[in-house]
Amino acid sequence: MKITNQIVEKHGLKLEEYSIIKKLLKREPNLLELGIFSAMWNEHCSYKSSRKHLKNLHTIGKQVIQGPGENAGVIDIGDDDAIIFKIESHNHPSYIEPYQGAATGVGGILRDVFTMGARPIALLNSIHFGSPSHFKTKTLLNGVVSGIGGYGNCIGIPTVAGETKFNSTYNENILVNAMAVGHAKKNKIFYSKAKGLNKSVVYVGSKTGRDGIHGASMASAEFDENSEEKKPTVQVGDPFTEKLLMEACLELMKDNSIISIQDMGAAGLTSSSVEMASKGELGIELHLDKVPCREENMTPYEMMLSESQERMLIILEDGKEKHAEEIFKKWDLDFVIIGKTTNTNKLTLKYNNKVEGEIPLDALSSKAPVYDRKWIKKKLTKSKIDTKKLNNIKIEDALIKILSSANHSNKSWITNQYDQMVMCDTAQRSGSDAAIIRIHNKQKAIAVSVDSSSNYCNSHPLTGGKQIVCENWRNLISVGAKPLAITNCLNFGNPEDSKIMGEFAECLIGIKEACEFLNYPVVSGNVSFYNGTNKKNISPTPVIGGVGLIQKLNKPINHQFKKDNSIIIVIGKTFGHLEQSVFFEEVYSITDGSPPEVNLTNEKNNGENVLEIIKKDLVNSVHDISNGGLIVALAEMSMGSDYGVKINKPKNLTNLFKYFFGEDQGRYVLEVDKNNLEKVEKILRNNNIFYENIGFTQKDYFEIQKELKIDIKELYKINNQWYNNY
Amino acid sequence: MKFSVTVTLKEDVLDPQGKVVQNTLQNLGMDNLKSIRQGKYFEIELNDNDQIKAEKKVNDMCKKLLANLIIEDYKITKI
Amino acid sequence: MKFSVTVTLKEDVLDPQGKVVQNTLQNLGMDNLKSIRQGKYFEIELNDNDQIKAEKKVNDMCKKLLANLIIEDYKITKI
Amino acid sequence: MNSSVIVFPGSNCDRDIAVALEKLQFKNKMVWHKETKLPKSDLIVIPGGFSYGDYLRSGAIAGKSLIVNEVIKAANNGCLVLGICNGFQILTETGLLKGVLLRNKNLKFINKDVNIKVINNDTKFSNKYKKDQVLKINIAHNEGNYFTNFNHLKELNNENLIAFKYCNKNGDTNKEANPNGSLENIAGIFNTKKNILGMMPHPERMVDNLISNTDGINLFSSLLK
Ligand SMILES: Nc1ncnc2c1ncn2[C@@H]1O[C@H](COP(=O)(O)OP(=O)(O)O)[C@@H](O)[C@H]1O
Ligand SMILES: [Mg+2]
Repeated sequence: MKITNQIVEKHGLKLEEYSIIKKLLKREPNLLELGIFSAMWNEHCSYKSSRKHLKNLHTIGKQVIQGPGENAGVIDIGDDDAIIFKIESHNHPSYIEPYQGAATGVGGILRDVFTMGARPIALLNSIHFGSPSHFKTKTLLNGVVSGIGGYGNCIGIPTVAGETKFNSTYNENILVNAMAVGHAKKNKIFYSKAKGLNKSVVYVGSKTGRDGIHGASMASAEFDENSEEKKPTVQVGDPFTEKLLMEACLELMKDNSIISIQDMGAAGLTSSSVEMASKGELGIELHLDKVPCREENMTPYEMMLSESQERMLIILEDGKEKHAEEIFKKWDLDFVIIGKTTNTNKLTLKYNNKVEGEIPLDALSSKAPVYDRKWIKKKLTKSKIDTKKLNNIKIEDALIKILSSANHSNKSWITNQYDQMVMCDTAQRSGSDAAIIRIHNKQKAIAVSVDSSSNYCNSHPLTGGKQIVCENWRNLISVGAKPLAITNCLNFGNPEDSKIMGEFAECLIGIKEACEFLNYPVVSGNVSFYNGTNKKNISPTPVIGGVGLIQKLNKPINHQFKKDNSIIIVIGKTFGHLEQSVFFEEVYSITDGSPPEVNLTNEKNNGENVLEIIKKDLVNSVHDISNGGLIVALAEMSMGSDYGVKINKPKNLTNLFKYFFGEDQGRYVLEVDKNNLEKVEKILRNNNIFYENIGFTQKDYFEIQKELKIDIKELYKINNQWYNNY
Repeated sequence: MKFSVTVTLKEDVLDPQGKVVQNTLQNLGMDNLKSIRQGKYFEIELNDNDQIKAEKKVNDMCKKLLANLIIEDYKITKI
Repeated sequence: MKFSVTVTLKEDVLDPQGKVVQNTLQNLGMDNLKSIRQGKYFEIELNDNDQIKAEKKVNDMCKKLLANLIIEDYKITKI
Repeated sequence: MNSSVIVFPGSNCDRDIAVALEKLQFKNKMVWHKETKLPKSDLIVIPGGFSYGDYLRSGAIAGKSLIVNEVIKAANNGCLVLGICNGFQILTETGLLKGVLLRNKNLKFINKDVNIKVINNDTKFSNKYKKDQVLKINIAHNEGNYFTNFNHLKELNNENLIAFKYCNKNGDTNKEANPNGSLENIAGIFNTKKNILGMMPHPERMVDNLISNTDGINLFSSLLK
C-alpha cells in the first residue's frame, strides 16, 4: 500500500514528521511501520511537547530508589521495604464510555505497579466532571464511579482516597486520573530494561483483540464532533483476568526467572517491546503469528497496535521457560514465547517467518521528535471586588451554601461504592485528609492523598503549581505522616497553543520549586495534553499524588473532633485572602483575581511543627485549612463527630468573611487537650510558629460567638444531601 | 403489547463473562462448544395499541438506557 | 449450529434491576410502559450437526450452569 | 482447631480470613480450588472476593469447581462450614444453603460499617455473643439482597435459623437499617443442622482495633470451644 498524505494524517502524524521518518528509515515505511511510528511518536508515548520541561523537575532525594522513567516510581520506607506508585490519566476513554474507560484506567495503573514487583495495597483517584447541570454530567459521574469501584473491588485492592470536583471547564472533557500504590521488598524490584542476547520474549495474559487500536493516538488528539466515530476503540476491562495476571506475575517474581518485565499499556505490544529493547540497547525480534489472538484473521498491524488489556511482556532467563509456563497455566493464562532479543538494535517483526517490518529502535525512541514549543507567561491579576459589599450576606447562609454545594458535599455516596477495607490494613479510610494504610504485618504505615486546584492554577499557574504540592504535603502531615515523594498527572489543553504551553511550563516551575524546598521529589507521573474540544481547553489541572510515612502507627489520627472542651488552635497566619476562594465562587460566582500566596518557608516550618506535635501525641485531631477557609475546616471537623465548637470572635481581623473564608496557605487546625496546651504552645513558641487559640470544642453545637449557632447534626445533614438528591 | 429486546456486545468487543462461562462449560465436559457470548435480555410490556408507535418507543428506550451503543448492539422482537 | 438462550427470573422473584430500569424509563417520560423485566441472553455455537443432540446439550448447559433453577427459567431457541 | 480456607482464583479476602484465624490460634491451611482432597479440618471457610469475577451470577462458577464437591461431602458429615460474602453466595449456589443473593436494591456496590444483631446465639458459631447483641461490622458487596421462598422463610423463623439481621444502633431491625433490600433484614443464615453459616458481613475485618474494632472476634472464638 502506498502511503499517502491522507494516511499519514489519519495516523496523527504531521507531514514534517513523516519526512523525518523517511529520513530515519532511508526509505518509505509500509503501513505496519507507519502505524508503529504513529504509536511511538504521539504525545502520549513520546512526551514530545513536555520532555524539555519535565527534565527540570526535582526528582532526587535520599528516599528515592527509582525516579521517573520506569513504569512507576520507587521510594525507600526503611528496613527492606519499598513503596512503588504512580498516577495515570484515562480522560478521553472515560468521556466516551465512562464505566469501561474508568475501569481500564484502574487496570492500567495497577499493572504499572505490579510489573515492578509490588503487591498493590491502595488505589486512589482524582475525578473532574463538568458542571452538575450539564446534561452529560450525571451519566458520566455514575459510570466513572462504578467503573473505578467495579475494577478495584473485584481485584481486591482497597480504593482509599481521592478527590471529586465539578467545574464547567470539564463539560466536554472530564478528567479521570487513577493512582496505584504498591509494596515491595527493596531487593526485589523489577525493571523493564532488557539484558542479554537470544533471551526468550514471552507474551502472557489475555488474548489480543481488535480493541483500542489507536487508543494512544486518541489520547493525544483533541475532541471534535467526530469523536463519536472513535467509539469502537474503547476497551472492555476484565478485572478477573487482571487478578490472575497479578497473582501469576507476583508468583513468578519470587525467584530469579525474570530479566525484565513490562506491561502492555498504551500502544500495547509496540511500546512494550520497543521500550524493553531500547533501554537495554539491544534488538528484538517478534513472531507475530505466535501472538494469542481473540479474533480470527488479525493482521500484524492490528496486533502491534491493539490495546487489549491485561497483557504483559516478559524476558526470561535461559531455561526458566517451563517453570514460568507452569505458573501461568496454573492461573489459566496464555503463555507464549513470541520472540527473542537480538543484537541488531532493531525491532524486527515477522509473520510466518517473513519480515513484515523492521525499524531501528533509536528511530522510535531517542530520535523521536522533541519540541521546544512556544510559551507565554501569565500575569497576576487583581479582582475588582469591593469587599465592603460582602456584608449583606450572613455568615451562616454562606457556610450552608458551601456545605451543600456539589464540590463541598460529603463524598460518601462515592466512597461507599469502593471496597476500602479489603486487605485489612486500612487504618484510615476516605473522608479524612489522607488515608492510612498499614504495611502488612508491620507497625509502620503509609499515608496517601491526591490533590489538585485548577482554579488557582488557571489564575496563576506558577503559584498554583506550588500551592498544590504544598496542599498535598499538608494533607499527609495532618494524619501524622512524614511526606516522602509524589507522583503527578499533568492534565492540560492543547500544547500547540502558546498560552496552554505557558500554563504547563509555569505550573511545572511552581511544582519544582515547592518539591525542592520541601524535599518532596517527583518519582513518577504522566502528562495528558489535548484536553479540550474545538479549541476550548480545560483549565490547567495538575494532580499531585503524595505518599508519606508513619514510622509507628499507634493510633491513626484524623480530623474528627474527639472530646468536649479541648482547645482549638490555628497554626499559621490568617490574612484573609478571598480572591479565587470557594466563598467567592459559590456565594458570589466571582472567579477572577489571584490565588493566595505560597510562602514555602512558613509552609515547611508550620508543617514540621505540626508533625512534631502529632508524634509527641499531644493532639486529639488535626485538619489542614484549604478550600473554604477556617470555617469550612472547623465544620468538617464537627460533622460526623459528637462535638462542635465555640469560637471567639477574632480580635485582629475586622472583616469576618475574610477571617473565616480566606484561603491563606500553610494553616492547620489542632484540637488540643487542656493539659497538653502548655507543651504544645512551648513547641510553637520555641520555633517561632504563628498560632492563635480561637476557642474550644463543645457538645452538639457549631457556634461562633454572637454570629451563629447550629446543631452539628443539622450541618451533617446539609453536607450529606447533595449526592442523594442529584 | 409485548416486546423482547436482546442486547449483545459488538463483535470485536471483549466479552469477559462469556469467556469465563465458556471455559467453565468446557471444563464441565461440554467439548463440542465452539463459542458462547453473553448479553442482556428484556421483556417489555407497553400500554399501546399501535405497533409502529410502540416499537418506536422501545427503540427509544434501547438507545437511551438499555443498550450502550458504544460497545453494544440491540435487537427488538414483538412477542 | 447456533442457539439462543434467554434466562429470566421467575414471576415471584423480586427483580431489583428491572424495577430500577422501569423507574428510570418512566422518569425519562416513557409513560406507556407497563412493565419491564430483565434477564440474561446467551448466543451459543456448537460443533454439532444433529439438532436434537445439540439442543439436549444446550439444555444441559442451562441446567448445570447458565440458569439458577431456584429463581430462574430459561428458554432455548435455534437461530 | 484445624481450619481450611478455600482459595478460588478471584478470592480476595483469603489472606484476611487466614490472618484472623491464625490470630485466634487456628491451625490453618489454604486449599487451592483445583485440589481434589481437603486436609483434615474442623472448619472450612469460603472467603469473600469475586471467585470468578462474579461473572454470570456471583458464586455460580465457583459452585462448579472440583473442591466444592469435597466441601459438600464434609458439610454433610457435619464439618463446620463458614461462607462469608462471596462464600455465602457460593454456598447458596451449591445448595448447601437455601435461597439466593440478588443484587442490592440500589444496584450499587456497598461498602460501609453496618450494625447487625445476633438473632441466634445458641450455635457453634455464635455462642460467645449475647442474644440480641448489636455488632458493628463492615459489608462490601454487590449482591447481598437475600431472597428465599415463603416456605423456607417460615422455616428460617420457626427453626431459629437466622443468624444475624441488619439493624440500627439500638437494635431495631427496620427498613432504614436494611442496606441492600434483604428479606426481613437477613444478614446471615444457618442450615437446618446449624453446622453451616453463610453471612454477608465480614467478621474477619473486625479483629483489630487499629483498623476497625473487635466485634468479629467472638465469631471465631465461639468455634474454638
Ligand atoms: N473519588 C474519590 N474517591 C475516593 N475518595 C474520595 C473521592 N473524592 C473524595 N474522596 C475523599 O473525600 C474526602 C474529602 O476530599 P477533599 O475535600 O478533596 O479532601 P482534602 O481537601 O483534604 O484533600 C477525602 O478523604 C478524599 O479522600
Ligand atoms: Mg485536607
